[in-house]
Formats: sequence, structure tokens, C-alpha cells
Amino acid sequence: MTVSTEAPAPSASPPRRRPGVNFHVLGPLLALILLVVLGALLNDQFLSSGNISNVLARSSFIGIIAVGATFVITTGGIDLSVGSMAAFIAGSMILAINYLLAGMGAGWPLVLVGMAVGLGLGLISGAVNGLLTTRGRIEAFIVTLGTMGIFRALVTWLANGGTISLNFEVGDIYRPVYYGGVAGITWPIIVFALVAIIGEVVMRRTAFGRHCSAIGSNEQVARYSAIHVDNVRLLTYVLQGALVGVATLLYVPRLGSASSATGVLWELEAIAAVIIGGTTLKGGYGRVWGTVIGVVILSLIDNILNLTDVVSPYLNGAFQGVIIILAVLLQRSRKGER
Amino acid sequence: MTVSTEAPAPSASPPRRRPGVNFHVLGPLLALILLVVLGALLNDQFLSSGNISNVLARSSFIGIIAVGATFVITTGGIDLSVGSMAAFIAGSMILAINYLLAGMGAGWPLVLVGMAVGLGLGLISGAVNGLLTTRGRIEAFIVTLGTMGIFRALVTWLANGGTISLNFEVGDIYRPVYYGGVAGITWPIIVFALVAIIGEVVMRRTAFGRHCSAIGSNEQVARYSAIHVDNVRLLTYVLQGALVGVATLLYVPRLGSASSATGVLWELEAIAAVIIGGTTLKGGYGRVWGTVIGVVILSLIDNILNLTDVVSPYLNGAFQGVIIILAVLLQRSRKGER
Amino acid sequence: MTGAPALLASERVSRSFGPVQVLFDVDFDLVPGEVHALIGENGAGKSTLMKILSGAQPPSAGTLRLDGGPMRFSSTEEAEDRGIVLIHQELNLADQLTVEANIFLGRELKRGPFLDVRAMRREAHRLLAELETGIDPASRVSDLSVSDKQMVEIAKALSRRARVLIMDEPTAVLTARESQSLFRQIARLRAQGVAILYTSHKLDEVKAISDRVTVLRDGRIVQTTPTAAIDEDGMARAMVGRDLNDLFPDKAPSPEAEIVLEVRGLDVPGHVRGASFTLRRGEVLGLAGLVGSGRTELMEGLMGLRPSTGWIRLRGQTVRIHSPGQAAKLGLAYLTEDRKGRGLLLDKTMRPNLTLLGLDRFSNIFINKRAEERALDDAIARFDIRARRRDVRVGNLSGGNQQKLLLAKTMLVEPEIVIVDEPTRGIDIGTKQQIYGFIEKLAAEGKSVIVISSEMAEVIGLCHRVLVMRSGRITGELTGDAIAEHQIVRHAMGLEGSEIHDRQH
Amino acid sequence: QGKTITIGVSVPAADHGWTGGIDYFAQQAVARLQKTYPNLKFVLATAGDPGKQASDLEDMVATRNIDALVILPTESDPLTGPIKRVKDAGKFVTVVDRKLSQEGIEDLYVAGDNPNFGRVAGEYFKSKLPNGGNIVILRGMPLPIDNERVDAFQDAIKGTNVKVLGIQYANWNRDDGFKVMQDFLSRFPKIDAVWAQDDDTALGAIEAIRQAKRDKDMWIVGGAGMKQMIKRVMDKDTLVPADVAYDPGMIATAIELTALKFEAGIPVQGRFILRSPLITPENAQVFYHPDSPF
Ligand SMILES: Nc1ncnc2c1ncn2[C@@H]1O[C@H](COP(=O)(O)OP(=O)(O)OP(=O)(O)O)[C@@H](O)[C@H]1O
Ligand SMILES: Nc1ncnc2c1ncn2[C@@H]1O[C@H](COP(=O)(O)OP(=O)(O)OP(=O)(O)O)[C@@H](O)[C@H]1O
Ligand SMILES: [Mg+2]
Ligand SMILES: [Mg+2]
Repeated sequence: MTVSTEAPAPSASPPRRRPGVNFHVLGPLLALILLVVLGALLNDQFLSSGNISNVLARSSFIGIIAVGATFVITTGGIDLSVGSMAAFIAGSMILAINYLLAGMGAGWPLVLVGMAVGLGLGLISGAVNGLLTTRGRIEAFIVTLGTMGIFRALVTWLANGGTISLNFEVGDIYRPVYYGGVAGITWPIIVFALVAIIGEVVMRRTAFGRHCSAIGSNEQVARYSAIHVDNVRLLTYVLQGALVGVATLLYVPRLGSASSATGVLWELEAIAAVIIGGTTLKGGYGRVWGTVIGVVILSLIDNILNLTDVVSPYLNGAFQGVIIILAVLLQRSRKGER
Repeated sequence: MTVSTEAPAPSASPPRRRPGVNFHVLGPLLALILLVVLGALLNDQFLSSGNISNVLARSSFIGIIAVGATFVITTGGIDLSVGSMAAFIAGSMILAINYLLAGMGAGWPLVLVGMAVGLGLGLISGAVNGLLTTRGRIEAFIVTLGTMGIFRALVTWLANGGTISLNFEVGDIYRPVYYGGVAGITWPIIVFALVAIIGEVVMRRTAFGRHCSAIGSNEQVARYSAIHVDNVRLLTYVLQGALVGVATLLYVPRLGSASSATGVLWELEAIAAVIIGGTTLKGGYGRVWGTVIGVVILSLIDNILNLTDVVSPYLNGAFQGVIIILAVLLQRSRKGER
Repeated sequence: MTGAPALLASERVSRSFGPVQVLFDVDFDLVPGEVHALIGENGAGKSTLMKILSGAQPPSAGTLRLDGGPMRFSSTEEAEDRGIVLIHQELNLADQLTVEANIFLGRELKRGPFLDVRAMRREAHRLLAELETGIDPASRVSDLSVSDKQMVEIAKALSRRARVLIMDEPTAVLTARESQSLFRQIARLRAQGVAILYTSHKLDEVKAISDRVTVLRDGRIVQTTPTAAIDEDGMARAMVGRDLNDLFPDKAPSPEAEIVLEVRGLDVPGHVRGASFTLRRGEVLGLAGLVGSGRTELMEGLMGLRPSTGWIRLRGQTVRIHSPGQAAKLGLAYLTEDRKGRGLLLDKTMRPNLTLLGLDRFSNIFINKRAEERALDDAIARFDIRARRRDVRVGNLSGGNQQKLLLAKTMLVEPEIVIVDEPTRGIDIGTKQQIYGFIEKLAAEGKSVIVISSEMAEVIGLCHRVLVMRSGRITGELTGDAIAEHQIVRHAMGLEGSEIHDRQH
Repeated sequence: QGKTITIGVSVPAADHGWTGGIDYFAQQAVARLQKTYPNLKFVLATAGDPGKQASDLEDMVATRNIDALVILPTESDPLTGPIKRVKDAGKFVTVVDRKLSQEGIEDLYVAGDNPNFGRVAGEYFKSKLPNGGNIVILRGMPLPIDNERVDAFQDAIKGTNVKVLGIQYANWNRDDGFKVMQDFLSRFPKIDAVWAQDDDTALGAIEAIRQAKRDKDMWIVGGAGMKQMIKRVMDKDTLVPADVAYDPGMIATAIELTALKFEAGIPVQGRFILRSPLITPENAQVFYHPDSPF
């Protein structure tokens, strides 16, 4: 096993805005580096490529979802339904594959059809959230709290309270999508990296990204600047849904199953990652690369806790809490001084 | 200046807005009435005093907490830690009572000391959240996400992963605090009503309430108007903590125990109630009576689902979701027309 | 008067924001019972000095003296306790609260632990009545027009019973009538011995009401003189550092070109009824009227910013405009009167603000940041935007420079028809001249401009034709020599003219 | 007979595999009994936490006027009081699986035996690793039953050379089983066996083991008797040599017994303890229900 000497590369280095150390920008990165150092000190397997690959691959679902959440939150919205939505999509996708198996036979075509179903459901689910929020003029918090319950109930119902399992034969074909990869890098990591890079570019370099932060910053100004506020809003939810779909495509081959326990609390984790990354919860400013770091920080906390037994497992939650607060404190510390 | 009678609205005329049905104000009330009618149609025991008393009494915990959340949210903050905080306070309170039992003997003095411990812990926990948010300048979402994990871990640790149970003898003395009452109205209902009324008065009729909405509306303006923004903020979290303490005082005699499962998701329910009640999530406008209606609506949904067996229990969550969205849709429906 | 001991003074006060210094060793004093005007170009540092004097910002160096003793305010509240009250240049009201709540914010009247709402309403009503406005103390601030908001701010300041009242461009958003009632209050307070510090870019006002004038240029005081010793031209010269002769460019003859926009029977529910007018190529059309007459609403209705019904023909084509985006595509652009609430993203820098409206010009797939930077360079040069740092948050620009940026943003889309609502609000006289020249040039290039303005001189000096609105209706049209102040006022007050429903000649 | 009898059934919500099984078997039993006995009515409620479950009990008494209650408490201590109130209201009470903290409340007690469950697993590890070995434990959620199981397991292996390298919560959840096992595999180069305590967790852990290609180096024991796992035991999968039953079908037994009390007038009373037998390739057939969702 080769041990890389450097920290797991964050997907993008912070844009150099202006000269001088900007803690607001570097904060999350610094927190990440500290965590990596801590992990390396506590366990010599921590920096093994195997462990790093595990952690990154595991981060990928939440990570992909959190990239979508960055857009939603930047626009001043929120989506609490993503975890349940993922469970619902996973369940439906598996049922669809199992159902079509008889007709199509196990093989890549079937898997691809399954993927299309997953993506399609993601788009539709996102559109439902978006339409209720924009056309229905209901607060996003309420809409997505409602659909969170609805998606969760639907998957429980589809699963008859149990687990929906992918047919074994198809599972074996589909498995490499999670476990395989190119050049030693597994697909989830590759997809996550792609989504993150595209997300960062869209946020930073396209009119859509600009419009998102304008709306989050001041909706009236956006409207007076001829931005189709409702359409942009809607689009963020649809994007979020599509990315939940993508995350699910990677999730299903991992364990080949979905149940009512799938994706529980993912929404909270995604939102936390977004905010740790420096996006403002009230909207107006978002950065995707920060979110990526936030996601990795959250995964690393779990990983480090599993790699050591410094403390009673009862207190794991407390350590997570403390580290989350510290990570953000680090980032904000210089802000008060201004 | 003379104003012609058919003038559209010169600034001199009083705002036309007051007379006529205001759905934004009446919305939650209307939703509540519809739910009550539905319940009464489904089951003739629904309006029995026993059932109403049950529903109101069990709303009281979330209700009391949600009154606090109304202030926090009106000021533009959020507190995700309330559920875990309640569990932590309940656990500590029970441990304190059990510990003091040997010295003080079972009796009202012991129970009162226990209550004092609960309230005190509530104040301290709230102050921790408040100080981290105001002095530490960390987003409330992150602070309370962190303390949510910390409180939850602490109660798990105190309980050694199990349940902390109140001594039976003390439990028997304490029980009437939940189940007893005066004139057929049980204590939780009385306390909830008191908290709600005081909350409404504080929000509407005191400088503190006004300052809360001023800060939520525009922090800069509040600061220029010589409002001690940080102190008011801090106070809302302390108030929230104290109210979580009060809620816990009523919760402990009901089930006589606390574990890591206590109070899970209460925060979401409290926030949902606040928003269903018409308070804006971004701050600036809050109303306590709306929150009370929101809480009762949420309790009634559960109650009504128990009244009938129309559907698979797996789909309960879906019904809750639909009703939550409908309740708010009703309230917003006339808003779009402007 | 200068002999009286200073009530509030600054000694060698400097102020820097990061590396940028905006005030240099300012020595300044205020004596009881005087109205002291502070004038200067946009970004000269007037607001900054006023904030320092009122404790809203600490000085970087130097001392403040109150009643001769050195003074250090750590908060506005402390300053207010000592009787110093500031009316900020930018509207500073909590939108979701009522007028009464805003007036008493931080100083609520109480009876026992409770608010004495009735007393506050009464007092608020009295204050507003003194200012001769009919604003209902119970209405929400978010429902008020900009000028009503300003009146509320003034009422709020008056309620604090100040010894020193500092007013940063209070009249920028007020009409002449409202300004007059403010001046009466100022006179009353001066008679009571209150020291009043006052800024305005309306030099005639300064001449009329002040006792002394201090001119600030680039953060330094260039002169302080009794008002009697200086005339308006002198003030302008001292501010700008050069002579300013004709404020308005020579008006080109009224064009007889084709009609580019024709509006008939436009209704904006609740605000405007049956508005009809035409606009020619190369024409500058004025829209005058009292505050609240619905000029803003009419144009917002036309732009698809408010629900409206009516018949619109644009360059010979009948169109329906549902959204501002569509209006922009049709070559219409609208500059809002509310730059803070609707015009600019205050927490962003200049570049994204400038290009927000015309972003499609800078992007096919990706935004071309270099082109944006170039556009910003152009805008800074063309509109003389004075920001000492390029990446300053727009909220930290001086008020006038915000307005220039807003103008630049609107012009960036090169509209065929520009509607400018109070375009020179808060702009210094030198820049005003530039903007007038600019509007004139647009017209000369064959663009059409609608100017909504409460500044009579602006309407008269600039427009080929003027429409007057009253109570949501267009009640008069003036052309040529008929464009004169008394005519406009008569129409605006409803003393003359009838509604013009269908003005087909 | 003829008179309508209402039986309330209160069970935890389906938040992991085993409770999913409970909900499934409860619904099956209810459907079956309703068909057989037209005068039987059931009220089925699922609750995510003790507070909600206590509320459900109140509703059943106040608005549905139940004659009997069958309950699987989410937690025993907090529900002891509320169940006692149902009993005090004169209802017949059947408690399933979790022992109340006060004796003598329930009329009928049908339960698995959690300490026994842990002990059976422990004994199996002891016998399968006679010379000792390194094991890791993926425990459930921080709840009393989890403590009972883990304590009993550790008691059973006490004094042997079986060494517990690591123990972490996996919340009876597949994803968590996967994650925790991945990290354990990174951390410990030599693991001989895994006690996952739950079949969902075990399935997650198995994927992690397969990914690390260490499925030849260790074996794993889950728990509860999920059909996929029993199938593997049946098929003599070396990775899954055995399972420990903890049959969610016990809820059906409890409901049926309670119904019989009213329908057949049999005086059902007392305690029915279902031991947790070890499932091995020899007896796996008995525990295999391919139609169950669990
Ligand atoms: N959102 C709103 N809700 C209710 N009334 C409003 C709202 N906005 C403005 N008004 C009222 O509508 C009237 C028209 O105001 P507005 O300021 O737009 O007119 P105007 O002719 O453009 O005047 P000016 O631009 O000179 O201030 C005013 O009486 C104002 O108080
Ligand atoms: N908080 C701040 N951070 C950075 N720069 C600031 C800040 N506040 C003011 N400035 C800068 O200080 C300079 C002076 O601004 P100030 O607002 O005092 O001008 P002003 O004289 O009031 O102009 P105007 O007539 O346009 O209102 C401007 O260049 C402005 O951009
Ligand atoms: Mg200024
Ligand atoms: Mg206007």
C-alpha cells in the first residue's frame, strides 16, 4: 500500500481574490488540514490510499447532493427532502430494474434503463419541490419538510416496511459502478470530482450562478434586473433533484438495497457541509469548493473516530459537534476583527 | 391637499389593507378549523373532552419549546438543538433527583429541587448557544447543529447507552404534574397556555419583542437605533433554553425516563410549527399565537391518523407531509394575487 | 455667531477604511442655534464625517469635543444619550415594523413593563402631523413610498429631542413641498438652540436655510464661510474645483421623428388608471407630479414589474410585456428610484452589480470576466464613479456613487427607450451636469428617454415635453414654453386640466 | 361473541430491518384475523419514539375504546407508566419483547430474550475460536436492548482469548455497517470474526469486507434472521457460517394469542419467551420465509 505524503487533495484551491491571508476563505481549508494532521497522528493507516479512497467514495453521495444544496441555499432556499428523496429514488429504481429484469434480462442495458429511471425521478422530484415553492409561493422549508415526509413514506410503503433489494445478478453487473474505477480512482470519486468542478464553474463563471447569488442577496434587485427569479429558483430545485438522482445511481450499486432507513439525515449533513464550506444560510453567497471541503471534513470526523478509540463511543456525537463548531470558528475568527 | 374620492391611494390616505378577510392572518386558523371538522366527522369521540385534553397536553412540550423558537426565529436565528437539549436536561434532572433521593427522601422538596436543576440547565444550555452565536460570531445553524450533537451525546453517555429512569417513588409524587390539574384542565395545558399568553404579550407588547423583530428585519437598523443587538439575541437563546427547561419539567413526569431517543426531531417539529403559524423563517416578523395554532395542527394530524385506519401505517408520513403543505398553502393562497 | 462656543467639534479627525484614507485632519465645529451645511462632491467624505460626529463610526485618529471636553462615543446610543442624533443618508428603517415602532425603536415608551402603544401612536401621529404628512403610524414601513420613508426617518430623529441634529441628505428623496415642511421644523429647532448639521446637493436649499457652509473636497475641508458670503455658483466652484456654468445643456428642438412607444389605457390596479401617452424617437419626455401620484407605478406597470393591463405599441408592433426580462429584450430599461432596495446588491462588489442586468452580453456559456472588468473601467470613466477601491462592497460606496453605478448598470444594455426614475437623487452638482449632458446625448443619438423627477428644474431644463400625473391619472401635457413651474404645479394639484384618455390628434 | 372487539396494536415505526419485519408481521396477523373473525377490529399504530407511542396509547383508549392492547414498546422504562394506565383502564394488555420496568402490569408477555441473544452469539464465537482470535463488534443504537445484548456477549467470551479489537455503533443500519466496517478494516490488519448483531448491519459489513477482498480471512455473525442471511447460512457461505434468530414473527404470535383470548375464550395469560436459537446450515430451513420482506 502506498502512502501518499500529502493531504487528500481538495478539489480546487481557493481563488486568489486579493493578496493577504483571508481567513474567511482559507478557514475551511485550514480546518481540513488540521483534521488530516490529527488523523495521521492518531493512526498510521489514515493516510493509506485505501483509507483515503474509502473516505472520498463515501463522501461522494452527500457531496454530490451538497453541491446541489449549495445552489439552493445560495438562492436563499433550502431543501430538507434530499435524504428521503434519495431513498425514494433508490427504492423505485431497484423495483424498476427488478421488474424489467424478466423482459430485458440482466445486462448493461437494464442497468442503464435503471439509471435513466433514477435520474428522471430525481428531476421530477426536484421539479415538484421547485414548483410548490415558486408557483405555490410556500416557504421552501415547509414544502420540503412536507415532501421529506412524503418521499420517506413512499419508500417505506414500496418496501412494505422492509428492504428493497436489487436482484443479485443485476447487482453483480452494477457493482463496479461503485467499487470499480480507472487508474485506481473509483467511479464515485471521479463523478464527485466532476460534479464539484462543474458546479464550481457554473457557480462562478455562468450567468446562472450569478443569478443565484443575486436572488439570494436581494430578490427585488434581481427582479428589477430582469432576472426570471422564479425560473432560476425552480431550476435550482430541479438541479438539486437531478444531483440527488446522480448520487443515488452511485449509491445503489454499493449495497444493492434501499429501505426506509436509507438517506436518513442526509439533508442535515448536506446543509451542514454547505455552511461549513462558507456559503451563507440566508443566501447571496455560495461556493462549491467550500462545500466539497465541508463534506470531506464531515466524513473525516467519522473516519477518525472509527480509527481510534480515544473516547467512549457514546461521546462520538459530542466530538462531531465540537469539531463542526471549531471548523467554523476558525473560519470566522478574523471576521469579528474587521 | 384635497384628495379626489376615486384616487388610487395617495400617501395621505390610511393604508387600505385592514378591512376584509386577511388570509395571511386567518390561514393557520382556517386550517385548524378544517382539521377539527375532519376529525369530528371521522370519529365521534374526537371532540370528547378526554381526547381534546390528551391532544393539548401532549402538544405542550413542543408548544412551549416552539414559543421560544418563535423568538429565536423572529430575531433571524435558529435553534436546532432543542430536542437534544430536552433529552439532556431530562436525563440530568432525573440523575440529580435519583442522586439526591438518599439525602432528601422522596417528597415535593426533592421534586422542586429537580425542577430547579432542569430550569437552571435550560438557562445554561441556552446561554451556551447564545454566547457561541453572538460572541463567537458563528452562524446559529452551525452552533446549534454542533450543540445538538453534543447534548445528544451527553445524554447517551449519562445513560450509558441505555435509559435513565426516575425512581418510582419520586415518579409517583411527580406524576400529577403531567396528569393532574385544576378544574379538569391538566397542568401541561395550563402551563402551555400561560407560556403562550405571556409569549404573545412579550412579543407584541414589550420592547424586547419589538427589538427581536427589528433585529430580524434589519440588524444594521437595530444597531443604529441603539438596540443591544447581541444582548437581545443572547436573550432569545436563553429564553429558548429556559422554555426547553420548562417543557422538560412537564415531560419527565409523563414518561419518567430519558434516553438517547428522547426529543429526537423535536427541533424540526418546533420550527415547522413556528412557520406554519406564519412567522417568517428569515426573521423580522413573528407571532406567538400562530405558533400555538401550528403546534396544535401538528398534534391533530397524528391524532386524526390514529382515529381511523384508512391507510397503511407506512403512509402516515405522507399524509402528514401533505397536510403541512396544504395548511400553509391555504395561508398563502391570497398572497400571490397582490 | 461664530463667536459662540462650539457645542460639538472635531479636531484633526482622520478616517481610513483599510488602506484607503477618506478623511484627512478635519477640524470642524458646530455652535448652538446654527444651521451648518456640509457640502462636497460624491464621495468627498460628508457621510463619513457625519457618522463620526454622531458616534456611528469611530475616527481613526483625532478627537471629538462635546461642550469643550474630549469625547469618545463607543456607540450610537451613547451619542444619543448626549443629545446627538443622526439621520442616515441611506434609509435606515426596519421594513417589517410599523411606522410607530420604527420611530420609537430603541426608545420605546413604556407603562410598567409594557409598551405604551397608545401613547406612541399619539406621539408618532403628532410628529408626522408636524411634518405635514398624513402617514398612518400603524402602517408597515415596507408599504411606504421612498419619500414617506424619509419622512418617517425625520420624525424618528425629531422624536429623540436632540441638541445636535445631523441630517445626511434628508431632502434627496423629498419633494419641494415636503422639504419645505422639513425646513420649517429646522427653523423651529434652530430657534430652540439646537445645532443642526445638514448636507444636500441642492445648493439652493443650502443657500436658503443655512447659516454657515463648510466645503469638503477629497476628505479635506477647503473652506468654511458664512452663507451670506457665498452664492450658489461659489459653492459649486468650491466643491468641484472648477467653474460650472450651464447646468443644463442646450435643448435640441423637439423632434418630429416617428413614435416609438405608444401606450393607451394602461391600468395598474390600485395605483394608475387609464394612462395614455406617446414617445418619439430622440425625445426626452418628463413625468412630473406629486409624490404618490403613481408615476413610479405607471412605469413599473409598463415594464412588467407590476401587474397591469392596457394596450402598448412599440415601434409599430403591439406587444404585451409580462416581465422585466421581456421588456429588456424589447429595448426598454428602467432605472428604479429605490437604489438600495431594488437597484443594487449592496453586499456585492461593483463588477457583478454593473453587469447584472446585461449579463447575457458578457456570457455565452461562461461569463467573460475580462470583458466585465473592461465594462467597469468604461463605466467608472464615463459616469465618473469615485471609488477608491475597485472591490469595495457597493453598500460602502458613497450614496451618489451608488446612484452613478446604478445609472451605468441601466445604460449598459444600450436600451432604445430609457426610463429613469429620479436619476439624480443624491448626486452632486458637478456630476448632475454630466448626467444631464448624458441624457441629452442619448436623445441626440436617437434614443428616447422618460425622466421621472420631483426636481422641477430638472424637468423644465431637460424635457421636450412633460406629462403631469395626479392621483393615478395623467392630467396634463405641456410642451415648449408651457413647460414652466407654475403650470406643472397647477396640473399636479388638480387646479387645471382634465384627464387625457385618448390623446389622438 | 357477536360483540365487536377492538384490539389496539402499537409497534415501533419501520426504521430499520427488524422493526420493518415487526410491522410486516403485525399487519399480516391483523389482516388474517380480521378475515377469520368478522367481529374483530384492530387499530394499528406505529411510533418513532416513546413519546409518540404514549400518545398513541392515549388515543386508543380515548377515541377508539379498545378492549385489548398489544404493544411492542420502543423503550420499556418510559412506556411502563402509560401501559399501566391502559391496564388501569381495564384493558387486556399484551407486552411484546421488551420487559416493562414494573412487574405484573401485563396479562400476557411474549418476548424474545435479549441477554440470551447476546449469549448465544458469544457462545458461538467462543466455540468457533477455541484458540482465541481478534474480533470487532458493530453494535446497534444506544438503547437498553443493545446494552443487554452486548453485555451478555462480552460475558460469554470472558476468560477466553477472543479479543475485542474495536466496538462501534452501527445503528442496525446497512450504510453505517458498511462505513464502520471499512474503517475497522483499514485500522486492523488482522480480524478473524465480526459480530454485527444485526443482519442489516452485517449485510453492509459484508460489502466492505468483499471490497477489501478479505472475505476469506474472516467470518461474520449478524442477528435477527433476515431471509437473505438465512439463505447464505443455508448455502454454507463461509463468510456467514451462522445467524442468531430474533424472530419479528413474535408480534404475530402475540396478536393471535390476544385475539384467541376473546374469540375462543381461552384464558391466555403468562409469559411466552422465545429463545434465540442459533441458526446453522443444519436447521436454517426452519427459519427461512422467502415471502417475508424481512
Ligand atoms: N407596496 C405598496 N403597498 C401599498 N402602497 C404602496 C406600496 N408602494 C407604494 N405605495 C403607495 O403608493 C403611492 C404611490 O407611490 P410612489 O412613490 O410610487 O409614487 P410616485 O408618483 O412615483 O412618487 P415619487 O416617485 O415621487 O415618490 C404612495 O401613496 C405609496 O405610499
Ligand atoms: N465602510 C466603508 N468601507 C470602505 N469604504 C468606505 C466605507 N464607507 C465609506 N467608504 C468610502 O469613503 C468615501 C467617502 O464616502 P462618504 O459616504 O463619506 O461620501 P459622501 O461625501 O457622503 O458622498 P455622497 O455625496 O455620494 O453621499 C467613499 O469613497 C466611500 O466609498
Ligand atoms: Mg453621503
Ligand atoms: Mg416614485
